[in-house]
Amino acid sequence: MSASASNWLYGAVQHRRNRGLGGLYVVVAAFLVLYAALFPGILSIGGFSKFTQNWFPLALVTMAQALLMLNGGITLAIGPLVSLGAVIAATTMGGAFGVPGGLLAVSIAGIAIGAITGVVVAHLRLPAIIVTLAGSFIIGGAALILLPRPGGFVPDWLSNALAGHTPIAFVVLVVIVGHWKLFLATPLGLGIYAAGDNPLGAFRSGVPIERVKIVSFALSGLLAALAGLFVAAQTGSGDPVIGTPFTLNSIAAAVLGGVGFIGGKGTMRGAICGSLLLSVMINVMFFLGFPPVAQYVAQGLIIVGAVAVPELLAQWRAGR
Amino acid sequence: MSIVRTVFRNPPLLTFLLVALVWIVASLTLRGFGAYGHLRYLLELAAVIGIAAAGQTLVILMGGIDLSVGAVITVTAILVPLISPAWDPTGLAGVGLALLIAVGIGLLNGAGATYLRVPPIIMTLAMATFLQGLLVIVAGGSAVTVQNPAVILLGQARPLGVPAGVLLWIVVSAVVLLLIHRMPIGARFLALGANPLAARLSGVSITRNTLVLYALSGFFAGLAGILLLGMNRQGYVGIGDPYLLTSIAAVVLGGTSILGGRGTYAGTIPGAILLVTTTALITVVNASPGWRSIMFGTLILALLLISGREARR
Amino acid sequence: KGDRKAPYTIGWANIYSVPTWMKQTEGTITAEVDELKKAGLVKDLMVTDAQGNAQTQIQHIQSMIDANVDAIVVIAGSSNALDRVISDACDKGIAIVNFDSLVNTDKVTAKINTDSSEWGGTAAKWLVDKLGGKGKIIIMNGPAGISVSDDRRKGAQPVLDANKGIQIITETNTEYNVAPAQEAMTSLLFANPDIDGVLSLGGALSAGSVLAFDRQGRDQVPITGENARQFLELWKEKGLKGWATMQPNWLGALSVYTAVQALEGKNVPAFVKVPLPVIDDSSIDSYLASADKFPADGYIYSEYDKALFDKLLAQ
Amino acid sequence: MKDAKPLLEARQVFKGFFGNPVLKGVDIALFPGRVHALLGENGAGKSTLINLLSGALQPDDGTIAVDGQPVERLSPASARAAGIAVVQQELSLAGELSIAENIGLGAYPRRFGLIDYQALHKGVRQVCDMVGLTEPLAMPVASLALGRRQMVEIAKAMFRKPRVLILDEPTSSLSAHEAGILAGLIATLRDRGVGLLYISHRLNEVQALCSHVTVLKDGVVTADQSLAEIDGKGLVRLMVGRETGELFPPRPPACPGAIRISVEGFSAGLVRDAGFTARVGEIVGIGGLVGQGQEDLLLGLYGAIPAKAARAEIDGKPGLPGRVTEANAAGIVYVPADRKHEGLVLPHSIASNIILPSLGRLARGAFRDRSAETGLIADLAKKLTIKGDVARPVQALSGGNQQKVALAKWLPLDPSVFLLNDPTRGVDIETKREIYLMLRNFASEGRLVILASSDTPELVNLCDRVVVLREGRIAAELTGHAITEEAIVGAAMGVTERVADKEAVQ
Ligand SMILES: Nc1ncnc2c1ncn2[C@@H]1O[C@H](COP(=O)(O)OP(=O)(O)OP(=O)(O)O)[C@@H](O)[C@H]1O
Ligand SMILES: Nc1ncnc2c1ncn2[C@@H]1O[C@H](COP(=O)(O)OP(=O)(O)OP(=O)(O)O)[C@@H](O)[C@H]1O
Ligand SMILES: [Mg+2]
Ligand SMILES: [Mg+2]
Repeated sequence: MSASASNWLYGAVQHRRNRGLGGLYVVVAAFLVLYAALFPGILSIGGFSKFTQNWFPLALVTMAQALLMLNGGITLAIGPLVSLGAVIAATTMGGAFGVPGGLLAVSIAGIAIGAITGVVVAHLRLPAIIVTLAGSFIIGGAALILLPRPGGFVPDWLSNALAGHTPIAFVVLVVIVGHWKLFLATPLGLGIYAAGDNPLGAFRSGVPIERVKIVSFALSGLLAALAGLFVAAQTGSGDPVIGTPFTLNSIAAAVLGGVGFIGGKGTMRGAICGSLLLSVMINVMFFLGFPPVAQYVAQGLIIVGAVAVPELLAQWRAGR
Repeated sequence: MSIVRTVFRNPPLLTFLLVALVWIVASLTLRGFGAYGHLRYLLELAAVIGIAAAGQTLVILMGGIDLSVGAVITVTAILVPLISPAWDPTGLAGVGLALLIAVGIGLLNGAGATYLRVPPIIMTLAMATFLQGLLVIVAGGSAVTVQNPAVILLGQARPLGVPAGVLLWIVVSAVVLLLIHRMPIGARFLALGANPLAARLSGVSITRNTLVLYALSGFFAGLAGILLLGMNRQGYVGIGDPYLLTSIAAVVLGGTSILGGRGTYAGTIPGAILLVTTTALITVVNASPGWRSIMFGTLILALLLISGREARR
Repeated sequence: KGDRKAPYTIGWANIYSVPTWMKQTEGTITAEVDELKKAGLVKDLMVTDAQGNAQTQIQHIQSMIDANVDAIVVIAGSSNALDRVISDACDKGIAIVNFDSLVNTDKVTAKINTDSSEWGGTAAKWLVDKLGGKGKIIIMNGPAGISVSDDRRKGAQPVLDANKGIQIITETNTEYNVAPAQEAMTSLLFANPDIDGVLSLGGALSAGSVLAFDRQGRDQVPITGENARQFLELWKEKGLKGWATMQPNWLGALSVYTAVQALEGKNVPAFVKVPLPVIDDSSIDSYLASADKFPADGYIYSEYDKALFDKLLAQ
Repeated sequence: MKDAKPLLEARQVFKGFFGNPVLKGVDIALFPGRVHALLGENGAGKSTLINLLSGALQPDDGTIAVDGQPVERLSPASARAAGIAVVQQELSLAGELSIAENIGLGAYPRRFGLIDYQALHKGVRQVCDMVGLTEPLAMPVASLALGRRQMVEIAKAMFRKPRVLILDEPTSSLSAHEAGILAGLIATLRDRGVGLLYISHRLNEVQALCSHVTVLKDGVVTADQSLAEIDGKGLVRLMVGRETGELFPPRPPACPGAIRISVEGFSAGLVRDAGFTARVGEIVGIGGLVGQGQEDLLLGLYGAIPAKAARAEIDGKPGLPGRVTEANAAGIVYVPADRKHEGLVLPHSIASNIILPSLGRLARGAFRDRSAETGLIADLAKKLTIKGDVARPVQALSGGNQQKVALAKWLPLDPSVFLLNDPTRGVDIETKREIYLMLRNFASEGRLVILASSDTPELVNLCDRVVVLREGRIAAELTGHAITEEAIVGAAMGVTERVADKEAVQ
């Protein structure tokens, strides 16, 4: 990796990907600075840890969503999958195999559910949006059957490790993003972009587009289920409906970060920035003392503004 | 043989046959399902989804999506009682005013999508959040009971035994089908949905058509809101929420491509009926909530297998 | 505790401010805060709305900790999701008062609620008695996966088990809203010609149910419910055989009061059990008399004052 | 050569789409060290045949053999493994990926399972130098002009170090200069023993490069012989099935009419500070190397990209059209080069594509007049010899026929200015002749035709005047007899300019 990372071409390709994200970077940075000004505690280890922990699950599901959107798909089953991940974690970690068993169970469930969805979409040629809508009911039902009401058990040490006063969650996020970069440096990973952008062309170039689709659904499932595991650790137990809001938020964050619906358009870093914006926005509005009503209104304005302002600036610059 | 092939190449027809099949099987196996009153009730429920999905169909055909449908339904359902002027005994003024507001919201969506270049999904999602806040200010978050005679008539009247809502849906269907298939603007929507760049270079105005499109979507959502208000006699914050995902699902179940450029409202009509029917079927099954949810998802998937296959590339 | 000085800053971490019950509850909170401000005990109220997202609520409470508020009043979006952040707050010496939807952890200053299990049990008991211990009933539940609706349902179970003559035809879960409840009940009515009673466990479910019976031209049957204004009015209008209890909105005001008491160094009980007021044919008129003071889809809650609060806290 | 085994062959292959036979028992064999031409009219089935040869499609009947061995199910991946590379007619690039990543797609060098960017860089640099691609390798392909993308596609095929290289109309959007580079490349490969299959509608190229030819007509092979035995006329006869006339219509004596377009200090996109006038009755050519601003010039005049001018006058009225609808209203229409992405709504029917610009015009009240539309569509289809059912989706048409649809849709508007961007790209020789004749007639009817073209003979033989662009500026303006291939290429390469400089010094 280090050999290729230090490579000129790789660096240049990465650098080009930042183009068009400049506006978003500025907006996010502005919010972060504002947040730090309002609450300097964020700059301490503890404050930073807490802040990143609250952002972490959204970042993960946004990655899960963006992964599929880059491949020309989409999923409406993110929320239920997070719930299911949390429920599985909370019901298995007390079992014979403990935390490793729970981790394994959550990962396998995520990958398997994702892969099955991918097979249905790729081989039965059904539109992803409605397959995952149907899937969201099935997955949500399964979560309710496993744990009809909030409960279950997650060992304290795990909760303390992931959601305590250390920025482990942030480190984990960095590691996951690192893995994504590694994956994107494999032929299969880059195939996600190619197949999302021009499926026929990718197929003719020898990219196994069906396999790529199934793998991207499986990875997306894994990420969502892991987000569920984190939520279980953060809250110390499982809740069969806790993930619901993540579905729309993951789409919003990804689109905010410049990931398009057509496939092949956008970058993971943009999507992650989008999720960071959605997350930090909540804290900033709190510290500015916005009443709830203003929060709704401001949220709408900020989201539109984050996309529109860079666009208008670019137009204005081009027009000069 | 060739009839079978025609049916399978025609998603709307296929979806209609699917509805017929489900209705027949359910009527034969479930007590009370096939009663005239029950089927009529299903159609009445489907009318709200169908009317909301009329705008959604147009938007999706043009390659966009409208996530503010639910919020617009709520806005109209709450505003009609509040803004119906006392001097108007027919109630039509209030209805007109509410529809005007719904159209205005749609226009804002369209303006954001074209002038600000905000992707429609973000624009409409932000609009929904925005409206939610606005509603809390306007209505203080509480429900309002409707006195408006026009709205009540729409929600409750049954001329010749047919609910007025269903009649309204028939009118809406006719208008939308004409718009898509018999009017220039429908062809323009479809062209923009399939290839905006080529359409633009062919002299199709993106700006104008996007504005008209979202205004129409706002209008139909508003109409659905008024019907829903009439049926419930009460509007409250959140009343429109269930209609967001169902309006999209009805469109896709009807064989319209979520990527735009391909499909018709003729498929959305049975798609809406199919959704209500499925919900009704699942409600009467005695099972735990988890199992009921699983059954619902599986049923949708099974129906999709029959009606929603995308053409091979 | 006791190291914090008046006037206090209070955080109100709401899970979702849009439903009418929440609006009314917030009304009682702000009213109480205004009182306390006059008394010089409170200087500020910070309100957040997590828009139904438990994850956001965690974030809000974390922000309240960061902003070092003196007390947090909270309705939990999930019965256990907030456990950790709340105990963090407790460690910082912040007074936490949790009401309505409760958290599992006991690291709070006080929990305030009616007993959901008793709610379900009493309702079932009334219905069983009304039916003479025999008959076919339908159960209307709140949304699945939520503790409150699960607790109420669980509370009803022993009563139903004890009465073998009661047959549950079917049960259903919907949001606590009129429209979905009416829709579900209508479907159930078509499928079931004989229904002797409806065990409706809360919110606007009962009103939706009554409206469904009415629109289908079916005779009304005995039904349980809550103090929703619409239901109480329908009860009177249709001459129902009805029974209702309530989750009083003033739990919010009580929580603020309790938090300030705790900050002032007074002893408050760890769990304040608020007895369930019952509305029946004898008391319905008194409730309806004050109906105009409440929103059309709101809840007609009983009167409250400082004396009542002090009495409850003295348990 | 005779003893050599064919590298790749199709034996008696049949292929149809939805029951319409396209190939009816076709044989073709590619030998090492030979450039094999595949000719045929639009829709003859050439692209379909190469899709079979490269595993992108499966034959309905017949076999594909590699090195004499029949292959059961050839897939794109196994074809690649067998050393077969294709330059697709419809480009197979992913716009958001960089040039390098596109060139390597499907054949990345790997290290520890990861793409070895260092090796990729080296390999890609090598092929890019070969084809003359100078853009930064990290640049996304979407930001390249069509012709440059075509070069990327060629580099992509080269990158695989093929034993068999199939080129489907590789020069259709290339100017003479790039086509020359490609010709050199092909000769090198041939000498190295690579088997080549070359598809083109430019017969002069075919005659210069190829030694053997297979001609397809209506799905059957009408000739399979050495090119030495046949001349251009004969080839056309084999493809079309009858004698044809001259390709280019006679050029009428110059009689410039009123000024229709006149701009000074015109800038749009790449174009900087251009000034020119165009008159009624003229065909004005725009030439230059690929991507020197030809497209932006047309788009700017069409109001499709922001443009400004120190002075602009169209039909006597000052100002440029601000948007497409304005341009259309002023009688200006545009036919793009990239018909797939810009010209056509691919999934829609031929009929809806043709009718799109005239929807409003044909409407009666708020509704469409179906019978008028049907009549118009039938008229146009006949006029442009678009065969078959007009309810078919355009994407089912062959490339050349798609181009006809892209042109046909404007005719009902009775435009006064045609802005054409490579209108004969990928069009067969007969259709080309028809289009040339049509353009000439447009001009003589008092319209103005502005024609950007990568096909230099087209500029030389058809245009009354040629403007050559170089780096967005007008490098030369040639009229009448001064329009020669040498002059155009020279100006495009900046050679003449230097000559002029020298003269100035002297
Ligand atoms: N693909 C696109 N998606 C969204 N918006 C676009 C797109 N292309 C152009 N626009 C927006 O539409 C505006 C007008 O673009 P265009 O040149 O198409 O004009 P028009 O649609 O013909 O306008 P009018 O309706 O005023 O004639 C541009 O400013 C641009 O912001
Ligand atoms: N995917 C498809 N579906 C349906 N018909 C097709 C498809 N691909 C090709 N055809 C039809 O097959 C015939 C041959 O097409 P093909 O692209 O092979 O022609 P071609 O010889 O390459 O023409 P051109 O010179 O224009 O590129 C055409 O009539 C075309 O309409
Ligand atoms: Mg071809
Ligand atoms: Mg061609």
